[in-house]
Order: sequence, then C-alpha cells, then structure tokens
Amino acid sequence: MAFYFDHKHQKLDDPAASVDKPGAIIAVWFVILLGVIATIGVSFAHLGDSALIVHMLISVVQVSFVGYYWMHLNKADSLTWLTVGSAMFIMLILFAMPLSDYLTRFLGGM
Amino acid sequence: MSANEGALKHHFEDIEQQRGAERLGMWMFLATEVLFFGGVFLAYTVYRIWYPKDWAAASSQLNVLVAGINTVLLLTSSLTITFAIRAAQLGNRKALMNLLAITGLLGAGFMCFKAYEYNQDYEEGLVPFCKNFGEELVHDPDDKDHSHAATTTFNQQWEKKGIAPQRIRLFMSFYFIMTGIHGLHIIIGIGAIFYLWYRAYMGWITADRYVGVEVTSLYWHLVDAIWLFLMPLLYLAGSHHSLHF
Amino acid sequence: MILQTRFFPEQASELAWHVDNLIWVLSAVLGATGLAVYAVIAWFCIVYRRKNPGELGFAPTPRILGSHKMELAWTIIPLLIFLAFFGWGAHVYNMALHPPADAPEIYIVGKQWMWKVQYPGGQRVIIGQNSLEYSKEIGGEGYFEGVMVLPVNRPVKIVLTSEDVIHNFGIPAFRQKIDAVPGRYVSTWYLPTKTGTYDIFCDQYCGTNHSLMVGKIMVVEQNEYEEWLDGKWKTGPGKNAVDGSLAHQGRQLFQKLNCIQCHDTQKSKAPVLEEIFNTRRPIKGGGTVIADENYLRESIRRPRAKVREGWEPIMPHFGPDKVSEEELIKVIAYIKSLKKGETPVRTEDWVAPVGGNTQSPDDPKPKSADPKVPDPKSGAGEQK
Amino acid sequence: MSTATEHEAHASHEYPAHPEHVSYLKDGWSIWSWLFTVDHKRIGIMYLVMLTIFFGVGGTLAGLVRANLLTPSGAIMDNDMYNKTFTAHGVVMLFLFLIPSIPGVMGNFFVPIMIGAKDMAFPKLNIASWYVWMIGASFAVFALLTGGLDTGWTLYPPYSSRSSHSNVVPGVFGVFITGFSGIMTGLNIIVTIHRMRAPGMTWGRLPLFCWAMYATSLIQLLATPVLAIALTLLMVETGSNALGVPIGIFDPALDGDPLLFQHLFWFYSHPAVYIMILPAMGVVSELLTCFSRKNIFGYTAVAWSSVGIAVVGFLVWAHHMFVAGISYYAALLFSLLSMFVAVPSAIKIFNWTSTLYRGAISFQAPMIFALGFLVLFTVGGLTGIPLATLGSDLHLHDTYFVVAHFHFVMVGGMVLGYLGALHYWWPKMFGVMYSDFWSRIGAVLICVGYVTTFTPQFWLGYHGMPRRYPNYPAEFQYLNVLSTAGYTIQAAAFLLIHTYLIASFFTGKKAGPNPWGATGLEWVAESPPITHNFDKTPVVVCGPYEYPLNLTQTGEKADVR
Repeated sequence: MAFYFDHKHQKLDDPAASVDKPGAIIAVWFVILLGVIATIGVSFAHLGDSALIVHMLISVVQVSFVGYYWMHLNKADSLTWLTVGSAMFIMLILFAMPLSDYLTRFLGGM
Repeated sequence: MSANEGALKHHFEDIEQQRGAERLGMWMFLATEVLFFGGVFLAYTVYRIWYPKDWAAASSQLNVLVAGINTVLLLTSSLTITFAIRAAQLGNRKALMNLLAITGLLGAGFMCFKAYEYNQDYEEGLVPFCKNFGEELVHDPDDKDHSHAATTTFNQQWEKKGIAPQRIRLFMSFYFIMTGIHGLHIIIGIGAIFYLWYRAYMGWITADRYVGVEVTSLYWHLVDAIWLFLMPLLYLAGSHHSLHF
Repeated sequence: MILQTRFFPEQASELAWHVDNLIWVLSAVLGATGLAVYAVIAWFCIVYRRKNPGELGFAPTPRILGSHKMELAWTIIPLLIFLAFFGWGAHVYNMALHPPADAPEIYIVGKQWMWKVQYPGGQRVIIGQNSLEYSKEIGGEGYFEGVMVLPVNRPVKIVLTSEDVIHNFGIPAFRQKIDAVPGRYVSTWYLPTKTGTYDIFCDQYCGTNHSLMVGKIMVVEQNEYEEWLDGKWKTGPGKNAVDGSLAHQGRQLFQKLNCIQCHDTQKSKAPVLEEIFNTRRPIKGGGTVIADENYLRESIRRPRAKVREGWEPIMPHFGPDKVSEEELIKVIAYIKSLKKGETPVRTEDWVAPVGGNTQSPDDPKPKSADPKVPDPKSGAGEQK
Repeated sequence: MSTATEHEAHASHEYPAHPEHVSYLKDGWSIWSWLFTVDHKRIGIMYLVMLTIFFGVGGTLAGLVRANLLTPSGAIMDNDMYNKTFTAHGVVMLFLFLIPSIPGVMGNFFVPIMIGAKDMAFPKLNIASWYVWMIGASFAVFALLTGGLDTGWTLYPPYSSRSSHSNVVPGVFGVFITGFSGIMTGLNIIVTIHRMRAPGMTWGRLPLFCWAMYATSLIQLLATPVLAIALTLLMVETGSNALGVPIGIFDPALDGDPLLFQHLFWFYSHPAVYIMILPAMGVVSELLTCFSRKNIFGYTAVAWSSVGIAVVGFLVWAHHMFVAGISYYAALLFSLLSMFVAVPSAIKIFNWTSTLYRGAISFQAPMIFALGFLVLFTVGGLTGIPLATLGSDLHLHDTYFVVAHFHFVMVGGMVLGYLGALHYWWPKMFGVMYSDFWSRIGAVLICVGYVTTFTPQFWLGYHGMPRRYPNYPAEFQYLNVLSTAGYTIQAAAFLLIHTYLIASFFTGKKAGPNPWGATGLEWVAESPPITHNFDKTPVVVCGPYEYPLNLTQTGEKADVR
C-alpha cells in the first residue's frame, strides 16, 4: 500500500498508457535536425554579435522539444515540473545577477 | 504484483513508489547537472561579452564539420534511446537490446570524432596546456597560392589582426574544459547504457520494470541537450566564410 | 594596555562621521530589539518554568497554534526597518563613492607587501613594514617606513591598482576601505577633518606578510603639507624623491618610449591625444568607448583591442616588462593633462632619465606643478 | 515467469533478509557489517565518528590561532605558519564539519524515522556519500599535512592561482570531492521526504526538522555544483601556472577577471551559510516544543520561512563583495535583497519565543542548548544587518566584526544546534542516558565560552582590526587576550561534554523509547531502533507537536514508558 499526499499531482504510472507513437518521436528528431541546420546557417549570415542571441533562441527551442517529448515532461507529474522549474529559476539567477554587475560596471554610479 | 516482488527493494512500499522515487532522483540529479554546466556557461558568457573579436577569431579555428557530424550522431542516439524506452514498455526485449546497442555505439562514434578533433587541435598547436600553443607553422591565409611552404604562425597572424593570443588561449581552455566535461558525461552514459544492455540481455528489464531504461535515457537526453548549447557557443562564435577542415 | 585601548576609534574624516552615525543608530535599534527578545525569553523561562522539574510526563499546557496577525506584524515591521537601513546605507555609500570634481588625484599601487603612493607633484612614498622588501623599490635609499601625508580639510581622490594580487587599502580612522584589483583602476576619496597619525591596513588577505602591509597616514596642516611636498620637511630618513610632476614624468616617458613617434601633431600614423580624456570615441568595428583611465590603460597594454575609428591597429603593446604600473600611471597622468597644442614636437632632443632627481632648472616642465613653488593648487593643475 | 524468478534471486542477494526485532547496533558485529552497511542509522553513526574527529582537529587549530594572537607580534608562529593554520581551521571546520554535520548525522539517522520510512530512498547512494566524503576529506587532510594551504578558505585568485606556492590543487580537489557527497545526501533526503512518507504523514504534519532538512538539501543540490565548477576552473588555472603555460581564467594579467571567481564562489558559499544554519533551526524547533510541552507557535510560518531562507539566500551573495570593485548598481541591488533574507530568520526567532509562552519549561541540557541558540543566533543575525548595509560595510568589511558575526551564526548557531540535537537524540541513538547534572554544566559553560570569545571581536572589528592578521597594533591586545580566554572556557566545556557522553556508554542508565515524553515518530520506535525502524509502517493521525494533548503522531500517549 502506497500513500502519496501529493497524489492529486501523481499520474497513475501505467506503462501501456505512456508508450509514444513512433511518428511523434521521429517528428521531434526532424524538428531538432532542422534547428541544427538553422544554427549553422545563421553563423554564415554575418549577424555579428547578435548571432549569439539567435543561436541561443534556436538551442532553447530544440532543448524544449527534447525535454517535452523525449524526456516525457508531457507525461510528467507536477513534482517533476517543479524540479525543472527550480533548476531553471536558479539558472536565471546565476546568469542575471552577475551580469547585472558586469553590464553596469562601466557606468560608475549615480 | 507478484512479478514486481523481485524488482521491489526492501524499503519501498510498492513498485510504484520505487519508480517514482527513482525517476524523481534522476530529475534532481539533472537539476544539479544543469547548474554544474551553468557556472562554466556564465564564465564563457562574461568573456564573450568582453572579447567578442578575439573569441570569434578563436572559434573560427575549430572544425565545424566534425561538430556538425557529432551533433547529428548525438541527436540520433537520443532518438534511438527514446525508441528503446518504447521497446521496453512494449516488452520487446530483442528490439530493446538492439536499440540500446545502437545508442551506445553512436555515443562511442561521437567520442571517436571528438578524439580526432582534439588530435587535430594538438597538431595545429591550439591546445592551451601545451608549450607549442600558437607556435606551429601554418600557411598565411593572405597569400592566396599555397605553393610555398607554411611561413607564419597563428600568434603572428593574431598579432597582425590585433588579437591578443592569451585571449585565444582563454577561449581554447574554455573549449577544452567544456567539451572535456561533456565528453566525460558521454563516457559515463555509454557505460550506463551497456550495463542496461546487459540487464536486458539477462531479461531483468520487463514491461513493468523499465524504469532503469527511463532514467538512463533522461541522463542521455540531458547530455544531448547540453551539447545543443555547446555547439553554437564554441564552434560558431564567429561568422564563418568557409568550412575549415 | 587597557589605557591604550581607546573606547571609540578616531573619527578623522567627513565620511567617518556619517558611517559612525549609521553604525550607532543601527546598533541602538538592533540592540534594543535583541534585548527585548531576551527579556521576553527570560520572563517566559522564569514564569513558565516547570514547577516540579523531576516529572517529564503530562503537564497541562494550552494548545496555542499561532496567530496570523502577529505573524504579519513581525514580518512587515522588521522588513520596513531593514529597508530604511538599506536606504540610509546606500546614501552613505553613494557619498563615499563620488569625489568632488576638483580633488587632486593621488595614485596608489599595491604590491606584496607594500603600498607605493604617487602624488600629483611627483612625490613618491612607499608604505609597508617589511623594509627589506621595499628598500630596493626606492633605490636602496635606506630603510624607513614611509608615511603617507594628506592636508587637513582638503578632499583628495585616490586611484588604486595592484601589481600582483588583490589588496585592500583601508583606513579605519576614515571608516573607508576599497580593494586594489590588479589590471584595473578603482577610486575612492577622502576628506580628512582632523590632524593626527592614523593606521593604514591591507584588509584583503594577500599572502605571507599580509599583516605587514600596514603603515601610517599623517593628516597635517596645509603649510606643513606643502613643505613636505617640497621635501623641506621630512617624515623619516631618506628623501621624498621629487623630479617634476607626475604628468611631467609622464611626458618624459612619452618621449622615451617613442609614443611621440606616431602620436605627434602631424597625425601621421596615430591619433593626437590632446584632450581626449573622458571623451567618447568611436572604435573600429562599431561602438564607442569613453576614454577613461581604464580605457587608456588597456590601449597601452593591449593597443589593438579597441582601435580608434579610422586608424590601423599598428601600435605595439607595452606589457609590464616595458612599462611598469607606476610608469603607466605617469603616462596616463600626462595624457590626462595634455591640453590643445601641448603635444611636444617630435624632434625635441634629449630627455631626462625617469626616476632620477632631475632638478636642473633648464628642465622643461609645466610650471603649475613646479615643486619649488609651493602651490595650493598643486596637483589640481593636472585636472582638465 | 522465469525471468522474474531469476531476478528475484538477483534482488534477494542484493538485500539479505533482516532478523526482526534486533537493534540496528546489534544487527551484525563485524567491521564489514559497518563498512558495507546500507542502513541509514549506521551511516549516521559513521558520520558522527568522523565528524567528532574533524571537529577536534578544527578546534585545536582554532586554539593555535587564538594562542598566536595573545601578543601583538604573534606569540607562537611565524606569519606563514599562522596563515596555514587559520586556512586549515577554516577548511576543516567548514567542509569537514559544519556542512556535513547535522545533515550527515541527524539527517541520515532521523529523517527516515521521523517520516516513518524504513530507510532512505537510495541506501547505496547514502553509503556512497560517506565514502565520497571520506575520499575528499583525505585529499584535504593530505594537502594540509604536506605543506598546507595558505590561501584562506576563500581561495581568491590571483593569489591562490599564481602567488601562493602551497598545496592549492590537492586541497581544492578535496573540497571539490566533498561537495559531491553533500549533493548525494541532499538528493537522498529530498527524494525520501517526497516519496517515502508513512501513511497520514502530510506536509502539514511533517516535523519542522524535516522541513529544515528539506530546505537545506534544496540548497545543497542547486548551489554545490556551481562551487564545483568554480573550483574546477581554479584548479585548471593553478595547474596551468604550475606547468608553466599560464591560462588566465581569473588572472587579470592574462585578461581574466578575479571577480568572476568571487561571484561563482559566493554563489555557493553564501547559501552554504544557510546549509549550516537551517538544520540547527530545525533542531531548535523540536527542542523548544518538547521541553516547553507546547505546540510550535505558527507551524506554517516556521516551515515556510525555512524554504524562504533557502530561496532568498540565493539572491544575496555579492554582499561579500561590496568593496571588491563590483558595479555600484549591483551593490545597491544585492544590499536591498540582503535585507529581505534577514526577515525569515526574524520570523523564526519571534515564533520560537512565543512558543515558550505559557509552556511548562524544564531545563535539561538540550533545552539549555536551544535557549543558548536563541540568544547567540539573535546576536549573529542582528550583527549581519550592519554588514548588509552598504554604508557601514564600508568600514566593517574584512574586519574582526565579520569574524565575530559569522562565528556567532555558525558556532553559536550551528554548533549549539548540533550539540542540542546530539543530547536530545543521544538516548534514541544509543539507548543510554548521559549524566543530567554534568550535561547541564557543560551546556552552560559552552554558552559562556562563546560569549566571552566572540563578543570582544565585535569591538576589535569596529576599531578596524583586519582579519587574518598574525600581528596587530598593540592597543588591540587587551581584547584579543580576553577572546583567547573565552576560547579556553569553550575548550574545557567540549572536553567535559565528550567525557560524559563517552562515559554514558559504560555508566549511563538504559533509556526507554521515549525519555523526554516527546511526540515525534522517532519516539515511537525502540531505542535504539530496530534495523527497519518500525515493526509495521506507522500510520500518522495528528500533527508533530501535540504536547498539550500529550499524543504522539501515531496517537499513542507520549508519557515516559
């Protein structure tokens, strides 16, 4: 007997229910491959420094496809989402706050 | 339930609780991994903002073709391991074993290309941990006919273009640290996959006991995802005019 | 020993007064809070102590689970108090960071384990207690503890950097400290309000003799200060080396290092450097930079990193082997002081060696910083 | 099906069946039954043994530091030796004692029992974490014994990477390894609390110690990897300098930025302060309720303030860098956020105080430790405010004021919490009771010792005496001597405590399952508990602190039995 007190977030763990369709898996693969081609293409398009942003946007899209379909976030319970969310949140802090120092250092002060 | 008795470890109430725990544990571990790479990504970002010119120049020394091939290999391996889960869920042992084997081999292929690339960097004197950094003789890109022998060194070319060699060195050390750590993860992943293959071979993975495959695939997908960020950051930091082999 | 211990530390600068007020109000408020909590705890412990301590089992106590009103109260009230502290603290910090425009600049270079102070007039003092280490730095001019001297009631700007590792230039009597970060300039300022001799500490751990990277700062009257600048009045054996203002020494270096070969009036190969300080300049490949100390520094150490628009990256880079931190400071001081039409002609012949005492009267120098003439604006003349 | 039976064989050989009703101490006597155990209780005890040793080492080093500061010119050591001593003190105390202390011992031992589980979610990972920690510790100890480390525990480059010629790489590598052990323990505890709770153990009935351990583990999981990568980069730079091919990742001479290391380092090391203090806070919540026979005042507030500290604690690290040359605006931002992190601690203090209201308070040793925690941690917390305020930090930064502040938090807070927990759960862990009289004396002595040691240092700091100075202006001597005197009191108290605790094994009277009449699930189990903690999975019917109703969480009567 198992007791989950976040059971309302807990999807019943039935293997047969969580089998992917082959088509879906392959479709995701194609999407990500397109992303790779786009990434390489961008770097030939002389965007200069803004290429960085475009690259990162493409990568984020690719990775969210991987996470949502291949890592089965689409079938995950809210606890898994919470874990992913908190990791992303700390990542955000880790980038935003040091950069708030680096990008304003030359300004001196008011 | 009887089929589950074996898989059920003594301290869990039932197989479902155990699956939940193992899956959650892997996700937590992945969160840790993300932060682990996050630190070095931050360091990279800071210097890329400070030294865009130098890092573009350094990045254009790297082998984009190999990087592209590696990306495809890794993506395909992620594809196959996703199919492996499916096979496990459907209890198709043969397919499971084959898919796992393919996944592992694709990973191994990735590492082979990586080794080739490291070796190439070493021969071009682009390894920052070696004395010969930037000192190898290379053809001067300015004189179009490559008739006469290599005359100049990277250091000279960088000096001429007003690029500080120690910043190139900084980039290259980031390149080796990042790809090195990532490669280490790949090797661990390959090990895990072949252990899974062994368990599949022994028939310990069945339709209701596939969580091992699932958590391993989660790990493998994360390694893949990190590569999707590394590739543009390291190999495509500068705008390319021609593929450099 | 007890008598040596002052109850309150000296308050020798304007900022010290502000910081002390802040600290004491903080301590009063927080101390009161703490004591109140202690009083309540003590009261409860006495009044509600278990009457027969032997018995551990059932003791009738009320079942109190909490109160949202009180939770809200002691969440919001402390927060507001803390935010008030933040505001006040930020105000003091802001004050400490921004010097008045006319403050003369004193350059300090930290090095394991000494401070090298350079005055606008070119006077140099080396502070630190491990004399053996720095005797060579001052050309073996004997062993003595240098003393940094400042005039009372006159603001001075301090520009700090370090040759090796991170140091921290702190003066408790001024209630102020700042890290000396290698590879860049950081600045702060003082307004001494009280004559006397105070401690200088290195507050950032910097190695074996970290605790010997200390010295004295002496705040004196204006006239004493000028006598000291002239070298008439000594703070110790040895001499205050004076060979023309910092900017003048920079000028000599400017020629000695052949900067003049390109940065000349003919605009042959490189831009003229007159009055570029703190102006915004376009750079090759888009973007602009403000030509502040850190940019000038980078443009000497790594000239080709950010090249001025319309010029070729041909300037060789001057590493620490070619130009030491102190020399770099001099050149920058010169570039900052460079007015329209002051660029020397390329054919100007012999220049004095840097560092020696070149007191020859025929030595060309900007008169504003002639050490022979006590000049109240000494150093301020260097400003644009 | 054949495969299943095969696997059953495989699995049962993984987990040999345990004889019922044998205390975990009597369940196997060989040394291997300890070294290869997967029992969370035994692992906790193994942590306890090693931590006690390292705490002794760190304390001795502290004694050397204090002794050297008796005279202005350094009484017993030269500068180099002093630098290595305080570095060793910092590294041993932080990475080998404070960070693994309560999570390693009480976390491992009691979290599963308190939530009514048979074991941690990943027993093998659990024992692995101990071994990993030992490997890291041995690297660190090796580095400290062979030539030592003279960088200070903060390891700032470029000094550590370029200028210091001591065992930076092995030392840093040791710290790097211990980090992974922390991650393993944290992961284990989080998953255990999420997935292994007994029937009826809702989040609202979770003991506050578990809440605190949950928050702690959250920080360990999400902050430690950043330290790991920072140390990796530092090792690469230091190594490259040693090899003569310098790479300037943090070295300005080669276009690196030393502040980047400080950012990455404090991104971990400030939350690490909460890794150290949060478990102690959890313990105090248990002790105060038990010894005043009261429900905790404001359960939800105390529980969520732990999580709040964990989250906001990530946003404030750069208040360690106000004078380090960071941008003016970043300084403002971090100072503002630092004010927010002070609030949850205040909430806890107020709630704990109100918990005492109308209680039936008795003053056994654990309660004295808890009250000592309240007093000392209040000082530590309040003196943090002047350091988070920009204007006053200008003066107090890197002085003894900082030293006193974080010792009040870590020693006065964490160590008191640790000792309180040890005294509270000692009968449960070993089934014996220590001397009541001597334990009270010891507890009081400790608190007196702390106050005399660290209060003078606030004054030293305000007068501007910098950290890490073996020699100092003569006028500071008076206060330094006072501080050293305080240290001797502490040392005596620690010796006393260890004496009577060890003596309790031989002379102590046998303790019942519930010597304090406490209500937590751990007091329903035998003392010492059997290998699987409970005969049958307990069913929780009420909140953790029903002292007024005198009910344990299983609904039994909570009197001494």
